[in-house]
Amino acid sequence: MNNILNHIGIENYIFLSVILFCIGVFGVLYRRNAIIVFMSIEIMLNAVNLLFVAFSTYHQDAQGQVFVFFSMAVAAAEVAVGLAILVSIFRNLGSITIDNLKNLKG
Amino acid sequence: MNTLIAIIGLGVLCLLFEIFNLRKAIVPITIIGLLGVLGLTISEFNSTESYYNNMIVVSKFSSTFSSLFIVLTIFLVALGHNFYENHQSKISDYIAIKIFLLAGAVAMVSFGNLAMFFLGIEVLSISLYILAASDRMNLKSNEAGMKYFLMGSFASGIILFGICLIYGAMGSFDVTEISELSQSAELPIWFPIGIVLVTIGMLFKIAAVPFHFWAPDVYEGSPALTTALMSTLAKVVAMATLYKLLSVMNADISESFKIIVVVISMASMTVGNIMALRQTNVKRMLAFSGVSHAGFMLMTLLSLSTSAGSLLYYASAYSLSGIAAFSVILYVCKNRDNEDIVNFHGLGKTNPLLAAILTAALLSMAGIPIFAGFFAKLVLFNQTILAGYLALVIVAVVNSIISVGYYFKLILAMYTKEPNEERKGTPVIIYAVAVIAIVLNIVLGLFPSFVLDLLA
Amino acid sequence: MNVSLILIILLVGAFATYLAGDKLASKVALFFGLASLGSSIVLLNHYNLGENISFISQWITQPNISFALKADGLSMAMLLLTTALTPIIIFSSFGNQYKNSKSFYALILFMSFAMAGTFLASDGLLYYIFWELSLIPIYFIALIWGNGDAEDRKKAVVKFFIYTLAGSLFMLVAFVYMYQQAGSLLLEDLYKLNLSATEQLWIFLAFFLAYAIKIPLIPFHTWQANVYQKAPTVGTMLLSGIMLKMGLYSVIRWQLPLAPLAAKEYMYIFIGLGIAGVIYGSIVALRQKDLKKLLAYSSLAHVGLIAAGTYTLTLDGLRGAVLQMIAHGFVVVGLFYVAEIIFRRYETRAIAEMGGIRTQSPKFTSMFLILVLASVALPTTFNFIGEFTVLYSLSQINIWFAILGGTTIILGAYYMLKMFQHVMLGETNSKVFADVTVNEGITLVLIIGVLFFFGMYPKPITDLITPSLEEILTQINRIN
Amino acid sequence: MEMNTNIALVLVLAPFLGFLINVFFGKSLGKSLSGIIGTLSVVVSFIATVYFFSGIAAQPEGIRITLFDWIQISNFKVDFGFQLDQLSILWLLFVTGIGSLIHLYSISYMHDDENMHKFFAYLNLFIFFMITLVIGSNLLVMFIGWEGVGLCSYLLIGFWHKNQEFNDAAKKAFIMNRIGDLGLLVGIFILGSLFSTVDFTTLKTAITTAPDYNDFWFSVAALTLFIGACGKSAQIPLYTWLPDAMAGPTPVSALIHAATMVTAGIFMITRLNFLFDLVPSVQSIIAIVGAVTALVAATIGLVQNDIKKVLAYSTVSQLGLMFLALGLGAYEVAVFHVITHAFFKACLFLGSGSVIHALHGEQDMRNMGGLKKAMPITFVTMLIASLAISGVPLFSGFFSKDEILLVAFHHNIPLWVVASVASIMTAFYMFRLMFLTFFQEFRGTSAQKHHLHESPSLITIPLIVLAILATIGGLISLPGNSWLNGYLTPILPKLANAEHHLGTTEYILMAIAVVGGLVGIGIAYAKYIKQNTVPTEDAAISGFSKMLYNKYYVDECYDAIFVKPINFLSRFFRDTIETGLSALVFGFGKVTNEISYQGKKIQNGSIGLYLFVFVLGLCAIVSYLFLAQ
Repeated sequence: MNNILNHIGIENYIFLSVILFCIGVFGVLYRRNAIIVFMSIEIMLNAVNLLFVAFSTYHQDAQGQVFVFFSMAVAAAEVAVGLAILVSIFRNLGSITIDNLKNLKG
Repeated sequence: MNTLIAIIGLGVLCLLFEIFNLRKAIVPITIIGLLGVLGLTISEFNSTESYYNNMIVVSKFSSTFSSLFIVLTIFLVALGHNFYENHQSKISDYIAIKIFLLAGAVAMVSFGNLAMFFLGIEVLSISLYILAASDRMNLKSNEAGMKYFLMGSFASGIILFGICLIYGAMGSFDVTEISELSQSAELPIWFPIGIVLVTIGMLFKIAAVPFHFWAPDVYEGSPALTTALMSTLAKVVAMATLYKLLSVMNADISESFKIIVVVISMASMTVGNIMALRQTNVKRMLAFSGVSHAGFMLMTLLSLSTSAGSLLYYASAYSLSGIAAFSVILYVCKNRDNEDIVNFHGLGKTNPLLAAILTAALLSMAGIPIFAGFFAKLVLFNQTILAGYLALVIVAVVNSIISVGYYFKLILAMYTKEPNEERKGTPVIIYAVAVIAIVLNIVLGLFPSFVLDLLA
Repeated sequence: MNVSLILIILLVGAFATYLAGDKLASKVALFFGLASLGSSIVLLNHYNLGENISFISQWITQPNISFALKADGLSMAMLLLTTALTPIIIFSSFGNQYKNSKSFYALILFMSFAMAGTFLASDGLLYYIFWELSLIPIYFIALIWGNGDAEDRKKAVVKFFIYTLAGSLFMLVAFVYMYQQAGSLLLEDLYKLNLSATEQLWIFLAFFLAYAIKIPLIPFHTWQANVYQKAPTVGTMLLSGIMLKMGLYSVIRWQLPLAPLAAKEYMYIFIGLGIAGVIYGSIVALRQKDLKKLLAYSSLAHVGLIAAGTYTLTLDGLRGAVLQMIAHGFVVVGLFYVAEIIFRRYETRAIAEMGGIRTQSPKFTSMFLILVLASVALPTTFNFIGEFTVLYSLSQINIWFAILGGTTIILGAYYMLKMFQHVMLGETNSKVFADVTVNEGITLVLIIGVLFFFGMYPKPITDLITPSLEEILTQINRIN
Repeated sequence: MEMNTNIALVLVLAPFLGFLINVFFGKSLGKSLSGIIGTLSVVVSFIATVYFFSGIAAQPEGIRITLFDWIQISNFKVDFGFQLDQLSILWLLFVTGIGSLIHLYSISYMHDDENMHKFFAYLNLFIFFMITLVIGSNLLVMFIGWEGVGLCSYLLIGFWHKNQEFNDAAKKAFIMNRIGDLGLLVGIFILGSLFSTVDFTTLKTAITTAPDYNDFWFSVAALTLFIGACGKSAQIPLYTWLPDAMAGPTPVSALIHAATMVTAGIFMITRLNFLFDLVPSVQSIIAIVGAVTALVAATIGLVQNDIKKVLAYSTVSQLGLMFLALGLGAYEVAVFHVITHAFFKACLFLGSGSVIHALHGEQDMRNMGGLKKAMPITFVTMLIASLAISGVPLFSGFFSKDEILLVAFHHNIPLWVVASVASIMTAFYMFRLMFLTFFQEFRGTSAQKHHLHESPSLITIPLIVLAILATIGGLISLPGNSWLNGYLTPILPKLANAEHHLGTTEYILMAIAVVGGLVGIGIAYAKYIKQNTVPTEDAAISGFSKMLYNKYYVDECYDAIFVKPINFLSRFFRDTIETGLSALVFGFGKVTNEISYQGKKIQNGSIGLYLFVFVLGLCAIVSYLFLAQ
């Protein structure tokens, strides 16, 4: 484990997860389908989780990995709520493209 | 700590009441319970101790702010009694969610560990998502919920990333350790980046420009009571948390960062006020005014070491007037599909007391003397000038002039227009909340030192 | 026994009036107004006996603000003006029926409370608070009980409120700034400050903005005429009789002593501004169609002269200014009351629709004429004393100031007599004009009595104010 | 001393009491009673005056009474006090004396007016202020009277207030007086700041002992004071109000606009002779202004057809002569002429009043004529007065006017010429008036002719008394041994006409003056008796006489130069500046509102945009913080 990290170097992990994170961000920005937006957000969160793990090994310290569990749980809860809202929107609107949500403005 | 446990216990209790279907009793019991919790918090006021290896650190700061949050929640719950009388079946859920939200809030101001901080935020946010969308059949509410959820979770992602970088730099989540380490020599660049990311996340929560766009839409769409909660409790919590975060993690924030704060604060005030001018929906208007108030509160970040007291004062002044204002709005806009300013026409005739209260609340927000809002602004200006940001104060002054413009639009509507139709009698509870809130506000205005000295 | 008593009486009076209900409101208000007058006379007596009737106690520790009411001759004079005019104003309104009168009269008393506080406060913040507070009641009085089209009224009143607030907020910033230099806002501590010339200039300007809008001096006067016209006469009386004087008083009490260098440096500009106001106001007044508007512009002219007097920084200037403030306070209240009396009978304020009243109402005519003459400062009226002293002080600065300011003697006579001629004289008016009722008569006679008494024997007031003005002058001339 | 104070108070307050009584109870008292009270109150002060007059010889330094402190100025204090010396007592004598006569006259003259009590109230008030003016012990107390008489003249000119033209005349009089008053005030300011006093006696010592006499400020003070005098005494350029003031009832014209108020300027300058003696430049200005006024007014008087207008212009011209005397430093001469003029001009006005009364308000001489049969007393008295004013020997006017001409001749020949021409014209137009009014056939309507009658005794008695005074008035200052000069010496240290004894030149000059006067009368006789011409209708008047008839269009010029521009300015300020300013203020609000309106468009409700801005902000901040460094 250690030596792997030594071989690869923590920076690369950071770059990787940053890239993943940005992919997520762009997904959120460019996709209009609510579900896909959710997934992009998930990608962001998971990128961070990955980084957490990497750091925790880097620091030889378990807290990071524990934190990952927290964040996964939280993310799950979030998505649950989000999907619930989405369902009710679908009931009312019949579509899940977020572009239809423009009644509140000005 | 005990506060937190007590609150969560109370929340669970609410859910239980549902099972034993004692819905009627929920609100009173909750209020009594919260009062108890308040007492508890105040009792351990001066004790500074930490629990569960620094997960929770109870300090003067945390306990004062927690008490403020509890007070606000009491008001909100009380208003709930009247607000939810049409859907009794879900009242326990609503109340319970509020209580849990309060738990999250308390966690946020008393965290000793970034994990706790993150959990707190999420508990708060998720409850807010639910409340925002709680009016299931109403498309506006759905949209509000959706918007808030998407952007909120996006912001949480940013915060999480920031935390992660901090952890990467410091190898610990414990704020005390982090701040100790942060004093040491060269830090990896990740650390400041992490701080900035977390800050930005929090700026989103307090709806500061340019991260404020969600606020007006969500405020407008959500049920009025939720809006009240967001604009008072949620905003104050987020602000307090941001303050604590920055002051705990690294006491002296860099000059360039202060510039950022100044710019954002100016932008928030100006954009908030100017956008509010042309709003016809009262909730939306208050949302923008909230943005500008966020800008004001951000001024406290410029003198972190000294301004805890004034932040507390400003927060209480602002949230109390907010509660008062919203209780009137709840009354006026009950069973109406919108909160358009038209509904307030002639309130001065049909219901002088409530009109007077709303007026007082607005005057307080505008910063007219003897109301707490005035002193809040005053101490803020004082500190900011001390910190050497005269220009910012000038902008703030100009903004408070602009703000009078839209606050008075509402007052004028109440006193100069003819009432459009008769309103039936009001529930005592709304009167009670409104009066107590505004009286507290005025008392704060008359004896500012009472609060100002708490955290001096 | 100290001055806080007055404030308490007025505040309690405000609440009592509100609770008394619409029936009794006016009576209760009058009672408390008289009570405050009585007690302020008693206090004056104590003061003249050399007792200390000031009141001070720590209010806020952080920032360090005290609840300080300092009563020197100047404050006492202004306090008396307030407490004397309040009952008169309340009494003058007895002829009218106001809906929801309990709040109306409560607001009046509350406003006098705030204004009295402004005259007494000797702590910067306390002063500022009273200053702002006085704005709220008049705002509502003008808004709710005002006359004319609701929309215009709203525009005028909101403009007035925001405008004045805008001015005073900069004063607040100046105070905050000074607080950080002095660590307190008590007047004596602020006097101890020695600020650089530039600092003083900025402070001076910040104050000036607040006062120039309140007084008002040209070109900051645009709110005035409209608000005077739209507000109910009682509100106009409060505004023109007392509230304008707040601005002028503040110039003497706060602006000049706190920024003497700037005051000395630029006094010519501000004297010039005041005198420009005199001429401008008089000329605009010539062609006004609305009686109240005309009076508004006339008082613009008068306060211009008073302000010019204050900025001379001479004892005569200050003394004349204070005397003229008091005199003008009474005269303008009287004149607006006259306008109200005519309005009660003819339901109009348009001068064109009046005329030929004299034959129908000898008593009213004589009183009106006396007020007109007083406002053009005919000797033996109080206004002459003030105007003479002010003009004299101006002549000490530069004879041309006296001459230009003196044009008020001519132009004032011109527009006032023109107005009087078109309102009162000419062929007997077709519409009946009942002569003054007892109430109206009493009110006017009281005012006229004051004007003549002090016009012949101003010594009491002069002796009252002179010492404190000398004190202020030493502050202005202090070297630091 | 206490005695004196009380009597002085009586002297001052009696007319004021009369005023109060007439104001408050006048209507209930009934016309006659209020008239009597009004008259008595003045008679009382006349008696009081006589008391002081008799006592003055005993104490030539005069009586000073200080009542209380009045105004407090930093470098001096003004107390409210009276000064009864030769000058003031002299003035009081004819003010109260003629005043009583005119009150008496008015009882009958105003009897048909429903506001008679008001009239007497105003007259009493006037007397009160006039007395204050005269006996004030310092400039400011004098100023009280000074403004007060102006007020009363305003009230009395506009007495018939239903006629807006009369009101305009009244307003004009007040405002023009006020222009003068401003001058007076400025003068007071300068004296006050130079000598730290405005009290006459202290001022006198201060000025006479002042180190340098050619102080620039002396001249300015004197000049501004003179402007004040111009306003009150109707000198160029402020004379135009006086002819219009004839709108008032005739007794008013007699009392205020001929005998008393208009002489206030002369009084003031005489009071301050010690100042004016020090500034020859100003003196010469006064002399010139006086002479020119005399001439201009006289020329205008030549062609007026309104009987009162003729008298008004003759008043202006006579006042001009007095100022000429003042300017030449011959104060006592001016005073002398003031007194004689008071007699005969009052007589003339009252006479004309009696005529107007008889013709029921007819004032145009073209509709008169041949009245001497109908109203002999009026005729005779007016004839005497006219002879007096024309300077026919042995009548009072002869002496006083002759003195003026004498002084003028001794100082400056051109001025003498101007004055002489003026007095010749005077003689002409006075007799033009007499002939047109009393000789030939009556030209009025038959109805008027029917009612022609001599006025009641209440009117004729004052006429007779005044006629007698007009005849013998000259005795008080006969050339050679002048009682008046002796009397005034305490006030006037150096008497101008003392230095020249009666020599041949003097007699020649007298002769010239007399001849001139007779010539004037002769021309009038030739024109209006021999050729029996009647002045043409207004339309027919042409050429130079048209210009004269329209008073050189001075009023029109003033209107064009001052009144119109001010009114234009007023309209301009009201409509342009005022609206502009308030538009500017509202502008701020409008602009912010507009921005807000545009801003609403950005908030278009699309989550994508919101998030995009979010990320943008994030990138901006991060890049500023980390990439910038």
